[in-house]
Amino acid sequence: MKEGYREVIVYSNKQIASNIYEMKVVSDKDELRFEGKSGQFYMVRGWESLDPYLSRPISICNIEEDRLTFLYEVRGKGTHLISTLESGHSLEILGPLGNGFNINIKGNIALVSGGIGIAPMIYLAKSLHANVDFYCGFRNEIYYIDEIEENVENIFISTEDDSKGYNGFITEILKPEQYDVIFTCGPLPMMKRVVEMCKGKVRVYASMESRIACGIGACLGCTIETKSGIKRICKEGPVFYGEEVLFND
Amino acid sequence: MKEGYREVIVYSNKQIASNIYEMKVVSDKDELRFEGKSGQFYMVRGWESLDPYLSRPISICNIEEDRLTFLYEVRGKGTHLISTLESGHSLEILGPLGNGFNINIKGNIALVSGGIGIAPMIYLAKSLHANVDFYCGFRNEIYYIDEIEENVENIFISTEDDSKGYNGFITEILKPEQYDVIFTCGPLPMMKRVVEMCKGKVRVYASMESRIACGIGACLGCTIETKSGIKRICKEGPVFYGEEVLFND
Amino acid sequence: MTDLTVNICGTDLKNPVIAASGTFGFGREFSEYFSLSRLGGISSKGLTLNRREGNTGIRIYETTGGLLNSIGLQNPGIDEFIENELPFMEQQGTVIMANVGGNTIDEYIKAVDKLNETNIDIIELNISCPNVKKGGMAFGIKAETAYKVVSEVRQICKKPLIVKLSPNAEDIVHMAESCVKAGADGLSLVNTFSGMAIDIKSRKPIFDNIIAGLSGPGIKPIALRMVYQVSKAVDVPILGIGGIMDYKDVVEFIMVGAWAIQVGSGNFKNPKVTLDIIEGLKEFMIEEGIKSLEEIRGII
Amino acid sequence: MTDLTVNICGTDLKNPVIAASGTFGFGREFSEYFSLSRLGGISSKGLTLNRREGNTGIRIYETTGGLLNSIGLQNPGIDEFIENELPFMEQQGTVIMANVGGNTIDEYIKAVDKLNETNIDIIELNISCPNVKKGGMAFGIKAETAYKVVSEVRQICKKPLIVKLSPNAEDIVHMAESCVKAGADGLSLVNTFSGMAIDIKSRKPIFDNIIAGLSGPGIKPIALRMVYQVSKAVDVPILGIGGIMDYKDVVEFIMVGAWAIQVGSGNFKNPKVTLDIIEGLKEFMIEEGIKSLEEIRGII
Ligand SMILES: Cc1cc2nc3c(=O)[nH]c(=O)nc-3n(C[C@H](O)[C@H](O)[C@H](O)COP(=O)(O)OP(=O)(O)OC[C@H]3O[C@@H](n4cnc5c(N)ncnc54)[C@H](O)[C@@H]3O)c2cc1C
Ligand SMILES: Cc1cc2nc3c(=O)[nH]c(=O)nc-3n(C[C@H](O)[C@H](O)[C@H](O)COP(=O)(O)OP(=O)(O)OC[C@H]3O[C@@H](n4cnc5c(N)ncnc54)[C@H](O)[C@@H]3O)c2cc1C
Ligand SMILES: Cc1cc2nc3c(=O)[nH]c(=O)nc-3n(C[C@H](O)[C@H](O)[C@H](O)COP(=O)(O)O)c2cc1C
Ligand SMILES: Cc1cc2nc3c(=O)[nH]c(=O)nc-3n(C[C@H](O)[C@H](O)[C@H](O)COP(=O)(O)O)c2cc1C
Ligand code: FES
Ligand code: FES
Repeated sequence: MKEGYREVIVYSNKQIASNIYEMKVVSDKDELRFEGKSGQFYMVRGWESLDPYLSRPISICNIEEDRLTFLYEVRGKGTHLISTLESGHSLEILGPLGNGFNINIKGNIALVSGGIGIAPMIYLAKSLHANVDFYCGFRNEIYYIDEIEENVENIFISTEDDSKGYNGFITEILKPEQYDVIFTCGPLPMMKRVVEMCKGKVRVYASMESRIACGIGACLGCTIETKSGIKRICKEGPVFYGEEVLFND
Repeated sequence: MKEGYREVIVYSNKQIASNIYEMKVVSDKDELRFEGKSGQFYMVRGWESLDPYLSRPISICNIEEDRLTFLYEVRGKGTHLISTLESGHSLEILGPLGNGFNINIKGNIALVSGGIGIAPMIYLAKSLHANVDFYCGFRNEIYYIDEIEENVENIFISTEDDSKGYNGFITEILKPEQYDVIFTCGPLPMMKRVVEMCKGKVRVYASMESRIACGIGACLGCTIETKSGIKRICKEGPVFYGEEVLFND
Repeated sequence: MTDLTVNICGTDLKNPVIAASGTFGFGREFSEYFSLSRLGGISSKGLTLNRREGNTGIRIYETTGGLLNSIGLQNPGIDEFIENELPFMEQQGTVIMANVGGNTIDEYIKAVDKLNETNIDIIELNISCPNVKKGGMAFGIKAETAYKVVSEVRQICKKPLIVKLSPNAEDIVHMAESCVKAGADGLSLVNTFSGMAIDIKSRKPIFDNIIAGLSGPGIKPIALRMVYQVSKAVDVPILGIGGIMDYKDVVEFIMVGAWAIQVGSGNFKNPKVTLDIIEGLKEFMIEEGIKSLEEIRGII
Repeated sequence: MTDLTVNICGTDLKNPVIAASGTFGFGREFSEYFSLSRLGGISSKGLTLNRREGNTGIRIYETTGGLLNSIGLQNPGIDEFIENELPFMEQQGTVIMANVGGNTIDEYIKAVDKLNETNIDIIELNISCPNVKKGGMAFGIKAETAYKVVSEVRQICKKPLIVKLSPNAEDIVHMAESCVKAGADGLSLVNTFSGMAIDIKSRKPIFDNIIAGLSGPGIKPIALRMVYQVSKAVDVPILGIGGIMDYKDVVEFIMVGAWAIQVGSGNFKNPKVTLDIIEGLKEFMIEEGIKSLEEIRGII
């Protein structure tokens, strides 16, 4: 049997860029360690009230021994509330959920992230045993690059305001033909572009987003359309084979 | 113009008995001091969400220079959330609201409280310039007596489990005829009894409770019946002339 | 220039934000917090021909995302209103709506007749208060009954007549159409939803009246849907009501067809919420380059 | 001894806590978290004769105190259900309700006919899903239309037949009475309330279908009121649904007349919420000296 929501303790929760926070949580029970593969996520609830009603899905950014790291962007009410949690406070999490990335892949691999899509890439880079290049696009401020450095060969950065690295979108400097497999996570238009660029050339795995209610596959609220039918982000995903996904606009 | 909700900072918030907390708040703006008479209250909101929807009314327990004290019992969701606020955190308050006690009364005065009804009595005892005896009933645990000592002549305590003072209800040891005026705050049955005991003998002022929505007199949600018609707890009250109140069961 | 004004049934409102009936008294208490002249308008506490004491027992009960109320139309009666409250309201520099309730058609007519002779801008006919036994409720459920009371009131009413609809109506669209056919110059919706709560320890209903009225943000999605459907069906100005807490809610209501809106339970969370809403709305319009409310009204 | 059992239309339930249709799939996902044998029952995801893909666009949108959904009855169709899902459900040791939706009476009849031949305990006829264009909705609003579909289904249905009512019905009591007259062995209420939401930046409705279904604790007071009114009017078992989050909510529903209850959106907040509810209910009954649910059922 899987555990339901479990209480964990905030070890640290700090702002690392504007609107971007890193939270590490530890278990309150010694025996319990965190499980999960890169690409999987937890439902996070850091408030007692019924507003917000739903918990928020956050990817595993890293797992070190007994410590689970979330990297998240404050977008609305839920993530704002999470950002106010101080060390020592408790919160509830459910997971790990979803399928996660296939980390047994070998060869030359590129990870392509946009903005907060960098979150699952940290643990992915650490989990892969292959040659990994990391492409990360930011709007302006760059963050969390240090955390990934030791696990990848090359890092390519882009910003949209020319503040660092290439000036433009990250997809403009990605060379798909150099890689056997590409993993991507970021805004939908970016992932769509990556899939298009790689079509027929390189296998792409994309971590998709959708509004999550139950998080466990029961409500059919988080579906996306794929070539082989309707799929649940939270169960069959969030990671999908890129060419399968029907990117609607 | 009155101020609306203002942000204040938790200076301290500590449990002083089971379910009983004392919170002191300070203003975030130096110029702003706290106003209010004993018997008045503030609407307190210590959460950002819409659940609980309404703020909670809490009496002024004390005002010292730039510090406002609330003494409160955790009863449900709202007071529980208030009890979780740590030093340095901010909360919103609206007030002072209501009429408050008439502190210009002279002569021999008794304050009669039951349980958390002690809250407004602290500031009342401090504000009165008269001979004050304090009668306070508790179920079992007694609390906060020290805070009132220096401002009263005699303290009479009762508990229902014989743990301290008189064993029984506080009304059983109250001698109305010794006083010119009695102020009371506590459970409805207690206040009703005090009014009955004093009928035709001693003037009683009772601080009434009701469910508060707006807190400022607009919604007519907090009314009680009196001999001179329906009155709003939050506006004409919470303090009423005891014989005026129609204590319904 | 960003223009927040709106004309409702011939009356110009500075902005589309009106304080909802029963949540704002006659404005007195709020006037201590801000100048009421900043509001688009105020709808008075529900008035009946004769003074009413209101309901006994608990009157307010919090629920998730809102509250139940069972005030029971406590009010001083029309005469006393005209004598003691209206003069104050008239000095506030905002549009005054008199919200009128009643148990019988005759009561409505007598009340409106008295208001005809005042400086009130608009009459808001409350056919929907769910708290009065055999009261307003009866008129607000069936379109035929509503038609009757509205058309009779229409005949003697010398003021613009807005009818306030109940979400408990059998068919909100049919109800709206009937009221307009009966002569309503505008519609406001929604009033509170019939709801209840139980004290499980005492095994009794919370309210003496058993059933009470639900309001607050929890009902907003339903209210919004009703305004949407009604605005597609009728051509008169609509005042959207139900769970409005901030300017975003207001924009939603306007986009589904409301001309103006009313803020009810929101006033309990924060007595100055209407000001925040007006400011927020203005900023939103500037940011989005919206010159007037008409541009976005009913674009859904 | 505290007895949580309840007999619904001839079927014994261990306790009155049933997982609501559409919020629990076919139980598979939850069976990873606890043994489904602990539940009173499970109502399956809404089934239609043929497979349905469901709605496009956003399907879930959070609101204050609840959520709007526009799943659109995505389901594998009756045949695939019987083949792939039912065998799993049958092994769980709990009562199985098949929730059946449809666009036409014929579809309902064909679907129920297929279910007649299975081991399903109870059929729950969903005449209320507001998400399917020209779909279930039509049957759930007017009592006469509901009467027709229920009586036709009744004729061929070999299982206990529970009809699930929509809170959007014109007159919930009349609707309930009509369904019972048409042969319903029980009623479940409520389904979701028609509601909507707008994306004010894109100026578009959140949902492709514009209107979606509101559920969650925010609607509880209304659902409770409806169960109260209906339980006074009919004599069949009633399953109370709407915003149930904890055992206290359950007790409220039972006190107004529900025989059992269903938990919907609560499952999203916590997949094990039904277990907490069952435990809480048991403790409450012990504390209050309540021996069986009958003692408190409908005491309001
Ligand atoms: C599998 C999965 C993993 C995720 N991992 C991470 C992560 O590691 N770090 C991280 O920062 N975020 C992650 N997210 C996104 C994160 O869950 C959302 O940002 C968060 O739920 C927003 O909640 P909120 O209350 O802050 O914002 P809300 O107040 O709910 O919304 C703020 C704004 O965002 C929009 N919005 C909300 N949810 C979505 C959505 N699902 N799709 C599109 N728009 C939406 C709203 O319409 C609104 O405009 C993940 C999402 C999924 C599905
Ligand atoms: C003018 C005024 C001054 C007050 N001053 C103080 C004070 O100084 N210290 C203090 O501890 N408390 C004070 N109270 C009481 C306090 O406001 C309530 O205990 C608090 O609002 C309960 O909120 P909650 O969310 O914790 O409980 P809830 O979850 O709202 O309720 C918990 C339980 O208490 C019951 N309840 C809630 N409100 C009331 C009510 N008004 N009357 C009767 N039963 C109720 C509920 O039905 C429930 O059973 C005051 C009340 C008023 C009206
Ligand atoms: C305490 C209270 C009293 C109310 N009294 C009246 C009234 O007298 N007349 C009326 O038409 N509506 C009355 N209403 C309904 C409100 O005007 C409004 O229609 C309803 O509350 C929905 O809006 P909201 O969700 O913003 O509160 C009252 C509402 C509340 C909460
Ligand atoms: C995501 C979702 C899907 C639903 N699907 C169905 C369905 O297929 N058939 C049905 O009868 N009810 C369906 N419902 C309604 C629920 O069964 C329940 O009646 C409603 O949500 C109210 O209960 P709640 O407030 O506990 O959620 C669905 C509800 C939700 C939230
Ligand atoms: S969120 Fe419920 S199925 Fe994915
Ligand atoms: S709480 Fe609104 S009038 Fe007192």
